[in-house]
Amino acid sequence: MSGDHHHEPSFIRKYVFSVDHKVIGVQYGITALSFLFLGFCLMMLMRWQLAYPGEKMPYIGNIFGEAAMPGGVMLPEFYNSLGAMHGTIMIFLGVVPLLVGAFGNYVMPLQIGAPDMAFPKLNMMSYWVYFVGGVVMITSFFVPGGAANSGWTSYPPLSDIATAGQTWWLFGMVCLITSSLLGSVNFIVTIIQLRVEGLTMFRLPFFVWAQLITSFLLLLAFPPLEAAGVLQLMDRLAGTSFFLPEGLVVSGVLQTQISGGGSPLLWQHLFWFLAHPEVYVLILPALGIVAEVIANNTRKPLWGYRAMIYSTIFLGFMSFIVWAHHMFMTGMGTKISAFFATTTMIISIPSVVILTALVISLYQGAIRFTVPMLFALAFLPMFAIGGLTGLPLGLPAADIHLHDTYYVIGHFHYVVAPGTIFAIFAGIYFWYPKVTGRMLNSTLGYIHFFFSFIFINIVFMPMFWQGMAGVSRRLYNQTVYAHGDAVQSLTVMSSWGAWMLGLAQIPFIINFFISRFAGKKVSNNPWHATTLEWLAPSPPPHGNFETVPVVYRGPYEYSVPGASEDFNPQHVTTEACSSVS
Amino acid sequence: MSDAHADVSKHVKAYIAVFATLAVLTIITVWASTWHLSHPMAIAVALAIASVKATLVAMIFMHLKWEKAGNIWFVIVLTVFFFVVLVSIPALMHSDRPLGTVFSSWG
Amino acid sequence: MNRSRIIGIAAALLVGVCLIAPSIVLGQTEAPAVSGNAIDGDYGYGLPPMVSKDGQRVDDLIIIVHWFMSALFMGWAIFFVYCLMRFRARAGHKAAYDPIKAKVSKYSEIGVAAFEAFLLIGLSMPIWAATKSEPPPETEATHVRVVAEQFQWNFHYPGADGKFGKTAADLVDTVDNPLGLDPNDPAAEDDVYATELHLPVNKPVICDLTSKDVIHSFSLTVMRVKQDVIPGMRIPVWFTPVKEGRYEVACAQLCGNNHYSMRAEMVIEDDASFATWLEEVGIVEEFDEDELD
Amino acid sequence: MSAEVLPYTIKPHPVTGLYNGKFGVWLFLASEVMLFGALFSTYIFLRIGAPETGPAAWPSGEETHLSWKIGGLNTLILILSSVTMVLAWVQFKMDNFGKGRLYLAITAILAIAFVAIKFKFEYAHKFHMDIVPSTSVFFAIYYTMTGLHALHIIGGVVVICYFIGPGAKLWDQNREYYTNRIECTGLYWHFVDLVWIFLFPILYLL
Repeated sequence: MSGDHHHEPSFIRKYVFSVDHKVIGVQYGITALSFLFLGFCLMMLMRWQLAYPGEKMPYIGNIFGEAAMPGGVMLPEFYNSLGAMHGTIMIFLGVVPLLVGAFGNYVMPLQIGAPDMAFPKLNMMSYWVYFVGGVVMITSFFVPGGAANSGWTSYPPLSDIATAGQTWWLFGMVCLITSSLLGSVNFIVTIIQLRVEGLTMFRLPFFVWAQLITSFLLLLAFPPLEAAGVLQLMDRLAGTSFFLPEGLVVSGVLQTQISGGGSPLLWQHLFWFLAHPEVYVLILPALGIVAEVIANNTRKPLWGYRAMIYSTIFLGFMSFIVWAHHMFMTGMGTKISAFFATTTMIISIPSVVILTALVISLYQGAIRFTVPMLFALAFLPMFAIGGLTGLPLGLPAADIHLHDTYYVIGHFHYVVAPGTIFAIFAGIYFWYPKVTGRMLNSTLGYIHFFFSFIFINIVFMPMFWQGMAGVSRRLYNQTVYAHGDAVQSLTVMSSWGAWMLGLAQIPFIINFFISRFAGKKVSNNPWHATTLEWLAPSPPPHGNFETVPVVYRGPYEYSVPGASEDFNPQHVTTEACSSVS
Repeated sequence: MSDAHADVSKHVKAYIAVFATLAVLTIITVWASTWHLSHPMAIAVALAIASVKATLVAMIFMHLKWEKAGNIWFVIVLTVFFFVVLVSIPALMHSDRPLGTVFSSWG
Repeated sequence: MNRSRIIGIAAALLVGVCLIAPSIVLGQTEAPAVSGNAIDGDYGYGLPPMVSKDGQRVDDLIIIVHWFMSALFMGWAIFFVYCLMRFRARAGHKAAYDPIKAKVSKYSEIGVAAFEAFLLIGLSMPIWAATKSEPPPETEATHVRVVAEQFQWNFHYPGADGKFGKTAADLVDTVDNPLGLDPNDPAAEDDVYATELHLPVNKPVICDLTSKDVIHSFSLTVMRVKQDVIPGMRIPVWFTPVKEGRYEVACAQLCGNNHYSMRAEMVIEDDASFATWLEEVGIVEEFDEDELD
Repeated sequence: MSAEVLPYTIKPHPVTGLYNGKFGVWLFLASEVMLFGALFSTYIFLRIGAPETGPAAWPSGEETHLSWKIGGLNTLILILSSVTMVLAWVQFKMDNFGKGRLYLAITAILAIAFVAIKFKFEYAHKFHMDIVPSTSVFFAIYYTMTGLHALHIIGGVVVICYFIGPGAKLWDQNREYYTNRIECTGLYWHFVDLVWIFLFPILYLL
């Protein structure tokens, strides 16, 4: 390896099995965006069945085969597969790989002035293990019985007795978890060890902090799910009873082949021990992106930078001790529920602090309404709605009515869809010029933004009313219930919103590919930003920086009085900032 | 890698001593299982001995005794805390159920 | 319903009432309800009808929380929009470097924390304690065992002797003995099996929930009762119906392919009708058994 | 990316006092603690939930069909292998490549002995008696925990053999780098030993 920089590596080493964090970041980005699109398509299919239950799907109804959609009408098992795989793909194959694998991988080493990640080969391995996990998940659609259909939460005993797709799901998850673990080790070591001279922890961009905390969450929360996955595999393949009690009678047949003695709740503990921190894995890097974009486009330092960091650390820590608020309905006494409801209320405070800091950062700024800024700004109220609607769900008594209804769906989608995914779009528009050397077209960007913003609210806002009316989630056909039938019109509205939202992504897709070749060429620092990634050329070469930078100041020194420009980059000495006029 | 050669060879004695201690503790823990202690007591004794052994391995073999890097200590403390949460809270929840809950579907 | 209006308006303020409009236009082609019997109550966009003695406390909590959320969001949004208009980039406008000394944010955060503490300790915890650790006296309550299976609710009444017969997993027979009742147990003789949940009005009810196969969730939306049914556990829930009528029992936890169809009906009726029904169902049950033997 | 370009691959960072690999291994071990932590949690959860009597009751003593003699022997073997592992590192540190490699080889042999005993005298024996993971929850957790642990041992053996064989070339190129890698391998190895120290009493003795 040591002689590599003397000659050009082969195409395969350079673009396929590359160890360069930027190539891996782009690989992650492309793969994860594809999965995001796939997950979205699955949801659009589901929305047909929800809006028009039992009706033949027009145009494309016949391509899914007799096993899934006989006569173009969706079967409940296919609907459940779509639901489970939508969740899995969106979270584990789409959003997390985008936030951490793509943005984290590409931007974080640049922001800390590092030539690469600390363990480049591990980084490559992490991507390929993720890729294998993705392939396994996709393949599972084609096994007999279809893909996993027990929900993305895969609660046993249902998942223990489910069709073969569940086993594939578990193998896929083990791959994805392993990939995340490798990545998180790499991220933490890189952030701690490879910062350039002068870049102290409190001069790090907030995005890097968010990545650091996120990596700790992945590192410590994912292994229990890996263990749980192994246990469920044992249940399915070796006939053990980790999650199965004695005396199960499935379809009238006593299950004598199992020993019993297990507990279905064990899975839920291990699952949610991961899956609550996972929520913060989905949101913290998004907050990081939003903070970067807001600071850059208000031309003003972030308000309460340190408070935001402390809040993030606190969030990360607390996220490990709130998991059982997903389990209030599993038969929980007063003491434990009081404990978890209290920690849940406590964890809402740092979120409020971060959101408040971001909004106050707007005050007395000079706000440029660029496309990334619009997405970042839209993120704020969407995240606020998502966060606030978590409040009644965190109160055990209110949760009695709202648990497992559409209210929950609305709540977490507001956090991750118009929340995190808007942040992802902000990040794409913001860093695209760094990655490609060309700008994304802003007219198409504005169209993309405004239609996405309107339609995404039409998709998710009705869900709060549906949930309030008591409609359960994961229903193949809600009209069988009087309270579901009464709000069916909202479902229709939501479905149309989803399909329109799909159309609204067309400008983005066009923009994404065309601008790669036809976009306006840019210099190193098109946004007049301060952090180190904008010092490197666009796109940065192998090794990132021509000379190793030295950092002189904090990350968001905009509009400093007496400076010649309205931004003082981290790597420019104070004298140089004020001398040029 | 601050420790010089002399330091390292001094450690060797410690390693041998730790090995002897671990071997003895293994024998004790087996012996203790024949004492016919009450169940909680037997668990406490066995886990206490195991913890001592684990601490010895971590401190001496894994060089934590000589470890000055704060980051490693931070990671260890954090992990141990979450480990305790992970093993204790699910077990605690077992005892706090709605009044009248029975752990059997049939009967 | 006035209450559902309040909720509707409160939540609508979150992004604007205008989003309702498309739903009215697009929602005209809705499918008819599948259920055979007419379900009582006025169902709409807000909270569904509420017919239990203590359910109002849950509703009150939900309403208070939503007013709180709306107030918080409105205050926050007004500031947000003000910033966007007032501090937009334009010629002659420059961003200020120095941070503002905003004490307001600190006080509002403390206020939020305090109100959340009130919601939790003052409102939520007492309700939760009542629903989990303060059962009605056994002697006054109607006792029912609820046995969930894919994809059906089974209801088991103790009969005249007030005692449930023994059940065992190996005795289950989908046709003859869906509950797995022990024929040798004298307490089982007068037990009643039904697939419709009938309950007397204005009397507390205790339902013991068990599952034969997977996790289900026993959801009585109109009673504001929900409890997961976990195999290997028998978990009680209790409530007091206060209004006669025909309502629905739903499964609220994904339990397999036909999860959506795991629906039963619940009839709240006066004592006399309940007693008559119990007798009729009991006779039918015995008759069936004789015939099959 | 070649190793020389990245800072602190070999030399410790002046502030943190760590080279990248060592910090990375510690983080990896942290995730391993949580992995086995989940299994320990499972063990406790299932054991607490087990009924006092009946077929599902937790087995004790003879009922476990586990021999403390074999378990104890394996414990000693594993502890010994930990000592030889750390001694190997000492020898590399003192520039004695030959001796260090010998200790590594002993470690690998001990580890293989551990796995061989595990498979030959425990798993095979039990399979012969028709005791399989599905027999009871106890055996389910027994096979899962020891199986996962055995996989870790096998992984360790592979790494150690690599450093005895093809990986040893690194010694000629950069002694410090090689010694660092042995240190990291050692950390992992001691951790595997540490897990066994807990597995032995909870499965064989309690």
